[in-house]
Amino acid sequence: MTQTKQFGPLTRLLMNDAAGRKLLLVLAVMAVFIPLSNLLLPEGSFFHVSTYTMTLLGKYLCYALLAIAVDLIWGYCGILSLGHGAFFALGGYAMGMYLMRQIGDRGVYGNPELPDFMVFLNWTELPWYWLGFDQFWFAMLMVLLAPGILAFVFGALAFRSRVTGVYLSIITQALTYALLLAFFRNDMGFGGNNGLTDFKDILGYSLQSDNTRAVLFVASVLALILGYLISRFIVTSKLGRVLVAIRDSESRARFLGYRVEHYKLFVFVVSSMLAGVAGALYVPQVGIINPGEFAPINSIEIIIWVAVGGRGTLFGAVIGAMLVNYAKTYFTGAFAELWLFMLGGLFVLTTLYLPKGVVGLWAHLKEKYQQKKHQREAEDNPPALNTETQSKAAPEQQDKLNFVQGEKV
Amino acid sequence: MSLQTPKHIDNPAVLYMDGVSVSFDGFKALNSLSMVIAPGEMRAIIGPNGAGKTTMMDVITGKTRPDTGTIIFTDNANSQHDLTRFDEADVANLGVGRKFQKPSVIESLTVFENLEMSLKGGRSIWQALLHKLTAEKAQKLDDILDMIDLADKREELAGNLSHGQKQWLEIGMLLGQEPQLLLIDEPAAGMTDEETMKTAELFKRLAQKHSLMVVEHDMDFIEALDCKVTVLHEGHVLAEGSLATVKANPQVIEVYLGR
Amino acid sequence: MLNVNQLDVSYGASQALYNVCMSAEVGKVTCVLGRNGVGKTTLMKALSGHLSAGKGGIQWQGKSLNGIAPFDRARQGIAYVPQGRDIFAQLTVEENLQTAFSALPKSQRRIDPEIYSLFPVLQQMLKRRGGDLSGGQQQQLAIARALLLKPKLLILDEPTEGIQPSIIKDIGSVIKLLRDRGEMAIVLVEQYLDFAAELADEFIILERGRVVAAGAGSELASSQQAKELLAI
Amino acid sequence: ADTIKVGVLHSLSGTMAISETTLKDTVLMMVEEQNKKGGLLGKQLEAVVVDPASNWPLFAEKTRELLEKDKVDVIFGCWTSVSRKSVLPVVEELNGLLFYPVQYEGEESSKNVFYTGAAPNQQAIPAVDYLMNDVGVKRWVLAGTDYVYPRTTNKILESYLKSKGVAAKDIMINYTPFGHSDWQTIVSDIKKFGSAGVKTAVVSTINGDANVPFYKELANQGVSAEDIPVVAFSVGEEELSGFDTKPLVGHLAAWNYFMSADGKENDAFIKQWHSFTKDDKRVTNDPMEATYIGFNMWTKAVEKAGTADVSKVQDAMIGISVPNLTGGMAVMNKNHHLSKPVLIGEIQEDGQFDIVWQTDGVVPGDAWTDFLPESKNLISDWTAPINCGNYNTATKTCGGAVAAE
Amino acid sequence: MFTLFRRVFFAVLLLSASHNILANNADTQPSLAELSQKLISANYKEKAQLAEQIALIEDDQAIVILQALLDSRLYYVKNNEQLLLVDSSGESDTAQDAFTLQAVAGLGKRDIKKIGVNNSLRVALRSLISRAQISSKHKSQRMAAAQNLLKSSDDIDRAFIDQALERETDRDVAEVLQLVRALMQLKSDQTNERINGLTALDGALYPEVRAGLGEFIRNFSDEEKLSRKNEYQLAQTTLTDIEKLVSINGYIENLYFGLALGAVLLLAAIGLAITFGVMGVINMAHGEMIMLGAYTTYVVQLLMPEHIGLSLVVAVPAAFLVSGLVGVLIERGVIRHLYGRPLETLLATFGISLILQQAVRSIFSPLNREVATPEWMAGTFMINPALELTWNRLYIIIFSLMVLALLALVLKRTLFGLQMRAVTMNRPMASSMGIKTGWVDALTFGLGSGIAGIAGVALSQLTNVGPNLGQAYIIDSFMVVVFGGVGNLWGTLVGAMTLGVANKIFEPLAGAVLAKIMVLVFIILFIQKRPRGLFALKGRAVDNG
Ligand SMILES: Nc1ncnc2c1ncn2[C@@H]1O[C@H](COP(=O)(O)OP(=O)(O)OP(=O)(O)O)[C@@H](O)[C@H]1O
Ligand SMILES: Nc1ncnc2c1ncn2[C@@H]1O[C@H](COP(=O)(O)OP(=O)(O)OP(=O)(O)O)[C@@H](O)[C@H]1O
Ligand SMILES: NC(N)=O
Ligand SMILES: [Mg+2]
Ligand SMILES: [Mg+2]
Repeated sequence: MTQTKQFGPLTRLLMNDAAGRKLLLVLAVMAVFIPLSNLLLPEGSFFHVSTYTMTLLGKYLCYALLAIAVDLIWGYCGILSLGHGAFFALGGYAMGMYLMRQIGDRGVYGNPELPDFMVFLNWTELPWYWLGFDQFWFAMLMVLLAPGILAFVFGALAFRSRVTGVYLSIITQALTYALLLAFFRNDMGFGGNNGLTDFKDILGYSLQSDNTRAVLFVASVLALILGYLISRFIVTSKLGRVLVAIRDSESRARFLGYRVEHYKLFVFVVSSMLAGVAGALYVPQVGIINPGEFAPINSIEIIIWVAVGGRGTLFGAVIGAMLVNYAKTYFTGAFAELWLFMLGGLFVLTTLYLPKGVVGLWAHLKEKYQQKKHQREAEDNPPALNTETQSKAAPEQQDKLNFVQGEKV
Repeated sequence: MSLQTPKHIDNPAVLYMDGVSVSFDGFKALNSLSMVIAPGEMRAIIGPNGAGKTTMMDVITGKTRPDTGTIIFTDNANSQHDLTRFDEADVANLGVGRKFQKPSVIESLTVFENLEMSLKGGRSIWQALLHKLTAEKAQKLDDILDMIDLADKREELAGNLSHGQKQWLEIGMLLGQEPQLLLIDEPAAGMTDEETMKTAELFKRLAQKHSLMVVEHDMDFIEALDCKVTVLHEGHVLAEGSLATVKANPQVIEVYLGR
Repeated sequence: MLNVNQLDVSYGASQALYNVCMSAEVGKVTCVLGRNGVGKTTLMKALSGHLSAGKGGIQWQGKSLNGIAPFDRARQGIAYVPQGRDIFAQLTVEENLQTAFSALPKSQRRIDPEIYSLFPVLQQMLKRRGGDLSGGQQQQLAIARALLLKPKLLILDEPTEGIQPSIIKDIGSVIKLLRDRGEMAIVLVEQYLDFAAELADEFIILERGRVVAAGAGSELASSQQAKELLAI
Repeated sequence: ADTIKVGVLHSLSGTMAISETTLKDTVLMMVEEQNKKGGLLGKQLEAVVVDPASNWPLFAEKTRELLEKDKVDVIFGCWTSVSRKSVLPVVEELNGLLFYPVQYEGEESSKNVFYTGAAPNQQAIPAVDYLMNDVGVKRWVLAGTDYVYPRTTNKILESYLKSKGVAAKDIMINYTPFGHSDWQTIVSDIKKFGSAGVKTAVVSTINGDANVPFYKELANQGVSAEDIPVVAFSVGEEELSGFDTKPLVGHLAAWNYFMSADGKENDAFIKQWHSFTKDDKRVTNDPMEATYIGFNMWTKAVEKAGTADVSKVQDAMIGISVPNLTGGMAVMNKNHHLSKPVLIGEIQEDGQFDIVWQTDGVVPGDAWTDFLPESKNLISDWTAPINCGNYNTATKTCGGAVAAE
Repeated sequence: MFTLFRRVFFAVLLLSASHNILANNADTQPSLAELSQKLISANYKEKAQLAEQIALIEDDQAIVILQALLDSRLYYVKNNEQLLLVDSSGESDTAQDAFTLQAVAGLGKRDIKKIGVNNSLRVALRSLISRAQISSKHKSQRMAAAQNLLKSSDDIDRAFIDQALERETDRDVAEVLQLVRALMQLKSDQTNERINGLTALDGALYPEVRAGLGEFIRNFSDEEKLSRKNEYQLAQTTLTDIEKLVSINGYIENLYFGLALGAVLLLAAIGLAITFGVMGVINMAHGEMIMLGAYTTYVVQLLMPEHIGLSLVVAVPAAFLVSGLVGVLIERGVIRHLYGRPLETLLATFGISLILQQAVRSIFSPLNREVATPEWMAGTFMINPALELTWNRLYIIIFSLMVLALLALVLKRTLFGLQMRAVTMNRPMASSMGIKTGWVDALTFGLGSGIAGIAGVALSQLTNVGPNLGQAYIIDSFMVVVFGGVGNLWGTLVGAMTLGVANKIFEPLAGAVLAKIMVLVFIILFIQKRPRGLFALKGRAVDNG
């Protein structure tokens, strides 16, 4: 966050973002190499990437985009949303509804108009909110609008009423929880607990073909890159600094004349849309969307990814999402019965030893090294590492969401 | 945004306060307070601890809603606004800037970014998103940095400043904001005598273009400001006039200055 | 007797104090002066235990304070009035005062009414929450709270900040009184030269984290060097 | 490969671990035993255990992992219907083989799945018949967790009850969220509904964690089986082992297996289970039997086909029969569902069920229920010439995409 | 007298059993032993008939055998069909001969078999036994018997009731018997009998009365409604009066349910009101602390299986210690490194929560554990026949309030409470006031965790004791604390009760699922009105922290 202001809005994006440049490079390489190797190289080849791996990576990429969305509001603006899974799920449902409509008369009951679960519930016509979802463009629009509008209405209410801190967190959680229960209900018309599944094809291409999967993978990479750039654009602008100001001291920002609620609403809506896009790309790759995605615990996990990666660095959010989910995939396969110990341990150790998350590791090591050097110069009296010193030394890592006492002026 | 029912004041004051009262759980922090600040005026406010000075600023800036009373602000375009209806951001955008008693800067932004954020204009989302620092603005920031003696801390996080440095930074932010009316709560606290004088000089220069309301307990500083002084006590005005007159007022001596 | 020997203190990688030496005797007021950002508060935090000494040592009554936590220092009679007051915002005034009981034996756990004669406003506001007080009232509370610890070393970081003139005078007399009782060493950070000059028995002046001048209090008022060092 | 790989896809953590962990152990026990017998086709069996963690999309991911990465020959797994629905497209795409051991709502038949749990006609309908005919129940409470299995089952039951002349006012339907724990109002309502002087029973499709608080509340409010019996489809010995059954004696459950059933096979199975778990208090239950049957059928089919190749085994499966643990033989039908006996048991103080009623012979599982208009005409038949999971006998067409490719 | 009475009664009863396949020649009454022996091979229908015959036998042992049959304690030896009484544990070494009551040794578990009963048989047995008990010495048995008669007023002889009433000395029991008689009177063909019956039923809240009245009214044909207008109207007003009373009782009951639910929420949340509300730790492991308390209850019961009644009393301090100690360990090991970084406590405690869940799964198995309900907590107490409140909920309401009061006392009235609050408000300054911050932090977290453990004891009485227990309560707990206003114990109390009652108000209107959704929406909207919870702290103290 230094010396960026001399540059125009576009050039500044990747200046001072060595990590981000590397990340984008890796993503770009992945976007080219992985699909090609999957499609062209023979299965035995060392460089062959299996469809399993590609699909898995695609899923991680969606999670990474979701993590960016959360980091944008949490890391930069201090809005701890414990309900962001809701926006992800809504995007997913919008996509899922499109995919359902694509099934046409190939459902088990062979009804050309109605998805199977509706036939089964004796519904005779498509409910109004399903209209239009047979059109791809409309569904894509809804991928953005459904989460966006919900975020707008919810955010406008909450931010105008100055609901902050943990109060906001908890009502976002209440929101996703309420949606979870609502979507469970068969009467809602979204397939109840089973959700939407058994998709056949997208834009006429079979979802089971490797080509389609490769395209979806590339789309996920592109979405992540785009999401990263958009977020980067926001946080490196002056708006980004206003967000940090709001995170640090909301009322100070107000006294400077910034309409805090507008700023919050803006990032909240942008973030919800990013989450929606992530959800939309996720659904065709995993093949199912169901109310489980609304579960509060899922939203908490997103926060965990960001925290593990390093809150307040977009790049860290990506790393965190990838790392935690890879760990989960690996542990649940390799240590099916003990993996919770490992994942739990990973989280605890991260907080203890990597206060700024995985991406903070480097900076941390550097600082440690300098302290060591310093100490060696100081010869004796090693300083007792006390927490006060640590937190004083790096106020930016102190959380300004001071839960008990409200925010500071 | 002008006032609905213009209660016209002949000699437009920048700030017109009449009968403002605030109470907290029955305790009257402001008690029918009235005061008028003229354009370009500098006004010093003194008064015992707990007299209601800070509360008064809270009321003007929209942080606290008064129980009764009117507060009318006349902007440069000569339109009048009833401040009791606006929130903090609105009041700030109308042209009222404030420095807090307890230094408050944005700790995880650098000194430079703090100042940049305070610069006048560009408060809307789109402006913030597409904001570009012009050479002119950059120059202005550099000037301010020099003035507040923090040029060498330009890239330092504001949270890492000492108490006094934060005070200075906050004054700098006020300068960047260029408000029409400045409310300054205890600027000299924690400054050396020299710095105190320097601050007084600075304010006097500002007073030509802006209106200022300065709260202090440091009598030397008040003296250096050389302006009309209002003494608050128990939420209303106890005395008003030149420093010499109020200093001679036995009540002021009794409750404030001591013998 | 407090002795500070070649003390270095850093914030992470940046060093704020270099090789600071000073001492404070019981029955005397030692003033620490210097412009903004020279390291006065840093030094006080090191004395009270909130920052750890990088190099060098602090000794109190012959024993090293290195590695001793603030609460143990408080129990050894070191009381601290920080810059910025740090009162407990949501405790009532009375409860704020009662926190001092933690460092006292059971028999001494009561609020000495003397405190109220010094700061009458506190008695009026016993049930009000500390955070609701005005700035100056909070400062008075912070001083009162420290005095209740019955300290042998009193560390005051700009105690007059934000306090009305009449009470500053009172505080001045209290400090004198405490000094004259001869039971207490007092370290006072002050920017207000007149006030410091009136009270100081000894003084040091800091400049960019180093001690650049020291001497007896009586010299302070007239010292040209002091004036220069405190100028801009 | 030098081993035959058996994938085990049951949640070992999360909300479903409570039920599914046992099934994982059952499969491991079966594998171990098979290996003791010399394996299969001369090869050892190798179990590959993964944890889908009660997370439905993760089920799909893990299935893909098992099939693509671990290249397993068969998968035993899933409990909830939604997990099965999540897995289904993957096993179909990659032509895997899934054995699903839990009672479910029906309305499905996949070429790649063998359903060894009960279809509604093998559990719900017989239970209602029993209550109607033998107990004289005239008023019904259908209480369930709000999701697809209970909704579907209740829909079928409602239609069935009405066809038997039960008036709408004598049916009370009630849904609760997953993990519902405050049952005061509902139990009190049931009590009121049942105090109209007409014999009333509760048909419970309440699932999982909600059951313990439900039964505790029944006990506390003194709803005894003599007044208002509750017949459950998701409460077995394992669930009962989690609470004090003394106040619940006489409430019912309908299953295809009870641990208390007499018989040599059952005794042997229980013994084997006790020695495998090194705990002679461990209970057995119906989904375990379904796993047992499925596993035995699979080994038999592999032997018959002479290979573990999925397509060959699929064909060989149909018509295979293995002993039930309750006596008699289970047969795999053309619709990939079993023919099994239906049993009704009453809860005893010791947490076991006393079998109070059972069907004369076996009941063939019906994939598509006859009691709903949409599926009345559908059948499933995975043999030539039909070779279809949802064949419409009226239009003589194979609907949908489950059609043989 | 007693036996004579019984004979009369059962003789009447026997007449109604029209054909009896097992009946011996009416003159030669089979002996108790003979009849009992037949139970072994009889099916359920036959067992019912046998039981009726056994009940006729003038031998106190007959009732003992019927009772044993009802309680599933009647066994037989597989190879010689000797009838045994076994105690409720079902262990073969407690076997006695059913007739001689001599202990029978040397039997293994597999040697004996229980004589099964099913529900209908149980109904029959209970009614046989309870009818015999209408003349029992104990009031409670007579009361139960009378209530049982109410259920089956159709097949009882009028003379039997009259006699019983005559002999009854207790008013309550007599009242019930009168209702039985009144219900019979409704069936009479004499108008004034029926009118008497109707008058006697006035205000009676037993559901059987409503059912009887309902049926009585339904049986009026259209012309009877005119011809017996008075009677018809009397019946109707009697029924509406009763129904009014019942519905009032329904509201009271619902309120009680709401408070009871609130008490559960309160218990679950109080610990969090400390660790989160006071300390600011976003404690995702709070649920697991509750879980540990519940498992402690389980272990305590394992250790003292003979004293289930006492076990809960022991479990409360035990759970406090176990959860509290784990809390202290967590605080010392992890949390203390995170002060000033509240959001990271979320990450760390989430990790801890996963670890604890898995630990419990590994140690105790993933299955739910059985925690028994002590006698004194089971059942209901009847305020009136339309309003029966469950004991366990009442205890939990009282218990939760006690815990809260105790905690409030500690917080507000002790130096430790003051230190707790001071430390969380400003840790460095608290230290400078001589407060051992580390010590206070550890104890505070331990206190919050310990209280969560206590909640676990209570919850073990209501719900699953399994690895997921904590997950089921964590979200609700946070909602309660936040809804009430963070850092305010009163808020937690009122918040919990409000949410509990709100839930129970919505539930009858919309069903459990929608009710829950409505409560969540209510929370969201409420927070808009009061952005800092129900009991928000106000003023500068909050803003300026
Ligand atoms: N929220 C509140 N609740 C209760 N009392 C309050 C509250 N806010 C302010 N007060 C009281 O109102 C009075 C006025 O406070 P204010 O801060 O305005 O004084 P001040 O004149 O700025 O004093 P100082 O010179 O010490 O800064 C004080 O007595 C204070 O205790
Ligand atoms: N938390 C911190 N991290 C890094 N640097 C700091 C921190 N706090 C203070 N500093 C730096 O240390 C130096 C000394 O600060 P200190 O607060 O001791 O000054 P001071 O003499 O008390 O000044 P003042 O009179 O303004 O209170 C300053 O240059 C300041 O920028
Ligand atoms: N299939 C079930 N029980 O969900
Ligand atoms: Mg003030
Ligand atoms: Mg300082």
